Amino acid sequence: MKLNVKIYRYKPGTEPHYDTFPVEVPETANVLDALERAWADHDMSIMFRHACHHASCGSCGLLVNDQEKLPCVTPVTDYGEGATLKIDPMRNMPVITDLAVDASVVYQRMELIGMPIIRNAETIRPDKRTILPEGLETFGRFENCLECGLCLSACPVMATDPQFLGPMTLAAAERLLAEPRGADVDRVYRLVDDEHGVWRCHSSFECTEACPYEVDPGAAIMRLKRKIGMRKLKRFFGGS
Amino acid sequence: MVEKQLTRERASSWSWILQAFTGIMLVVLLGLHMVVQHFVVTGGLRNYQQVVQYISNPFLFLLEIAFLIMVTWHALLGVRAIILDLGLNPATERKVTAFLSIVGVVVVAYGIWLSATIVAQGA
Amino acid sequence: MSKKFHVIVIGAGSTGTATAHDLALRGLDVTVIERGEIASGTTGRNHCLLHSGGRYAVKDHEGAIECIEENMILRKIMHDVLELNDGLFVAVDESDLAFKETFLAGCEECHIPAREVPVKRALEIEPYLNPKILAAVQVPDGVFEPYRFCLSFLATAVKNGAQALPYHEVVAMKMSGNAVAGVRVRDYRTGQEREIDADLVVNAAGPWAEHIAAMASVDVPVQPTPGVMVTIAKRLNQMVINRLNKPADGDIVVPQRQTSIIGTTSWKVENADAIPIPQDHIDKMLHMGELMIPAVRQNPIRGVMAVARPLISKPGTDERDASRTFECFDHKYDGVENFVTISGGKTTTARAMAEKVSNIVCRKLGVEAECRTRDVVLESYRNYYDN
Amino acid sequence: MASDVQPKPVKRKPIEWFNLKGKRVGFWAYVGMRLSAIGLVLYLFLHLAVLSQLAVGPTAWDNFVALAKSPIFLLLDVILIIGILVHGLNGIRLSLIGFGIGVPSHKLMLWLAVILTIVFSILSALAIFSETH
Repeated sequence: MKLNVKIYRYKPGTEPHYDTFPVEVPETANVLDALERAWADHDMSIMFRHACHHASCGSCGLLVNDQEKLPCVTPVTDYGEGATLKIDPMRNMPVITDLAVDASVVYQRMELIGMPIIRNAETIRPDKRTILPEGLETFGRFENCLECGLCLSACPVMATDPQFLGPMTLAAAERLLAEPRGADVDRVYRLVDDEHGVWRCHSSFECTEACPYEVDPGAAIMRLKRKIGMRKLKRFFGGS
Repeated sequence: MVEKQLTRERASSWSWILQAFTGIMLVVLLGLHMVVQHFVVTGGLRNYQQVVQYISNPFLFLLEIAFLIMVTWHALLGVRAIILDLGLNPATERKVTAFLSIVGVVVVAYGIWLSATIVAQGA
Repeated sequence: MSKKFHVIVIGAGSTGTATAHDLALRGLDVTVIERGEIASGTTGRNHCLLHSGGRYAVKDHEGAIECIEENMILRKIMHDVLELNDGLFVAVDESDLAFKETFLAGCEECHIPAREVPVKRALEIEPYLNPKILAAVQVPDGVFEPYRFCLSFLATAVKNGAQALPYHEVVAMKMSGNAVAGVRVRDYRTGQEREIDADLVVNAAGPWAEHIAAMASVDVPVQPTPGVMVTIAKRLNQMVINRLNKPADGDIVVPQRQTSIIGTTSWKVENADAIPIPQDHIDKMLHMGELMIPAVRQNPIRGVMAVARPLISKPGTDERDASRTFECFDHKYDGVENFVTISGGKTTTARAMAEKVSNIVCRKLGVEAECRTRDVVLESYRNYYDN
Repeated sequence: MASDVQPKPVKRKPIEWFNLKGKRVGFWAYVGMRLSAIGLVLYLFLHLAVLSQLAVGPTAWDNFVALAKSPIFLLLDVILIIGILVHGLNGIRLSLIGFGIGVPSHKLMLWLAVILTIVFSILSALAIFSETH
């Protein structure tokens, strides 16, 4: 399958521009494979972040035709034979060079909430029971959130307010409140119940559209609003 | 950054709840505002005399004042939300809140004064 | 120590980052150079399997013992990037079943805690397993997240004073007579080149180690040997499911997050950059995976990846027989001083590889410092950026 | 990372929320909400200012009412009603999902709001323009 990739190029101190490269990839390829072909066949100075190529590390997030995508799991067939893919770095993060962004805000905000990456794995048995092998107390698995930052890139509030905690952060808080794993729940409530926390969200659901891994930050924020709202109202009307 | 987030003065989260509450109230009050203005006085508020007659009704007077308070609150809270979206520093944010609060009080006072003046002229 | 030695580590995969951590802990001044993102080479596109050693328990005792030791150490020092659900070796056919006793004996010899699980029980634990399996053996396999695995090591190294230079490629060795005196790097952020001096250079470039070594006119027998992995868009197993037999193509299904990853194949390439993925390898993975977990056919493919492992090539061996353990090359035996290559191995044994190469580095520099990486708990991967 | 080369900082223009590049339907609802909000706030202040004519006296007010019956003013009335419908209906939707009600069908509710806005806009336009004759 033949494609053109139109890649955003930027070196500090110079004007950004686009370079377009023709590439040929198999039908089974993802956008990241196309990008890697452009890098290997045309210009090895193209810098882009990538590691796992199977939606686990969350490092490769970028914009394809202005929409937030995780290119390692975005099939080239989504765009069709002969298409030109315009590739830009994520929004709302400083650009180091080309497509590589400084994503430090992602880990800093996740660390602020303190959600551990390991959670209890849901059962995969049809009867919803969990049967464990000898020696194990629980099945664990990595959280759905890849910490890719695509939701921070897509969020229109992040585009104007750097203090906004962001969809990913709020979704992590919601997960932590649902499964605290020993965390200080009051601290998490204090963090997110803030003008620049959950209440800054204007419900555009761009985060949900951008999320590559079923985190659905938009819905998580709504659950969080409800949780906090109910807690506030309860306290206001004399509950505890 | 982490510390800054944690130690920041707690801003009220009531704004969203109030925005939703006043919003829902407005749906009701705006409906009444429109309906009563068109139907309580036959043919709607067409001339000065009809307006005076309308606002001189104590129930409608209170209704209009309640509507004014709700709409002012909702509007200014909305303006505040748009401004806070710009990610200002906390000191500026407090100034914005103070300024908009004053605007709100002035608007409501003006509304009450205006209504009272009209009622007085009609009497 | 009168002088603080500066060591450059080329490559920020699992070996490079673990080596940087080890050397930084021993008080050396370390700079890690990586041409792209951390773990953007072999380690990143890893199978994510934290080996129990079971896979090598019959044919490669040395490798198996290394695995189980490192597995236990990583459980202690790396808290946040491991899914520890153990693994099962399952017998699908009669030949697998015949292998069982050999396997159990091998595990015992290598001190790998292995216990047979009744088939009925195994099917209760793993409902998607092929109901026709004939036997199942539980071993302490695990799953890691390769990118964060490297970031944990690097975060700790940076906390101990190391410097990380991603987006920098080594383009030449700086030589002083027959000794390496540093490297010439291209900073891809600016396109400019500069020299960085060092007392010693560690080549941890994985399948690209041969290319780096050639810059100092030495030869390293690394054979880039890619493998294809197919990720299924549903988590079909909680434990790692292995085929109870000799290592072969498609003998493992590793669960991770909400997916299951089938691996892997093995073939040789010349160039390790951007490896084309052969369709027949994808088909083979699905076919072999299906024998253990039939549901792999009923679920969509989330992604397909391939990357070259850096196997140490010995002339005349098949790629499955090439050593999976690692080797250190002190290039003074090739006539070049202050230059060491570490290659081969597995991510699971990255710490052991780092220990061995760091021992050589310290001996060469005359630094007396014990390896402490067995006990020092690593920083959270999230702290990589907080420096 | 070596700090001699600084990354390109994020430029946060105040109007960045209006960047429509690559945005999807939920974003349009947000932009619609905000634009109608700004319009309605302006209208509110205008309306209050105009009402001051009532304090001036009967003639001033009746003159204004005559002006308000011109077709251009009636068109502005229709635009006002569209703004109120957009803001009100979407506002109800946002309140519901904000309290966790109907979150999975937020898009469905949006389309419902759009349809109701169109229907009521047409009805009110017909009512307003027929009333004058």
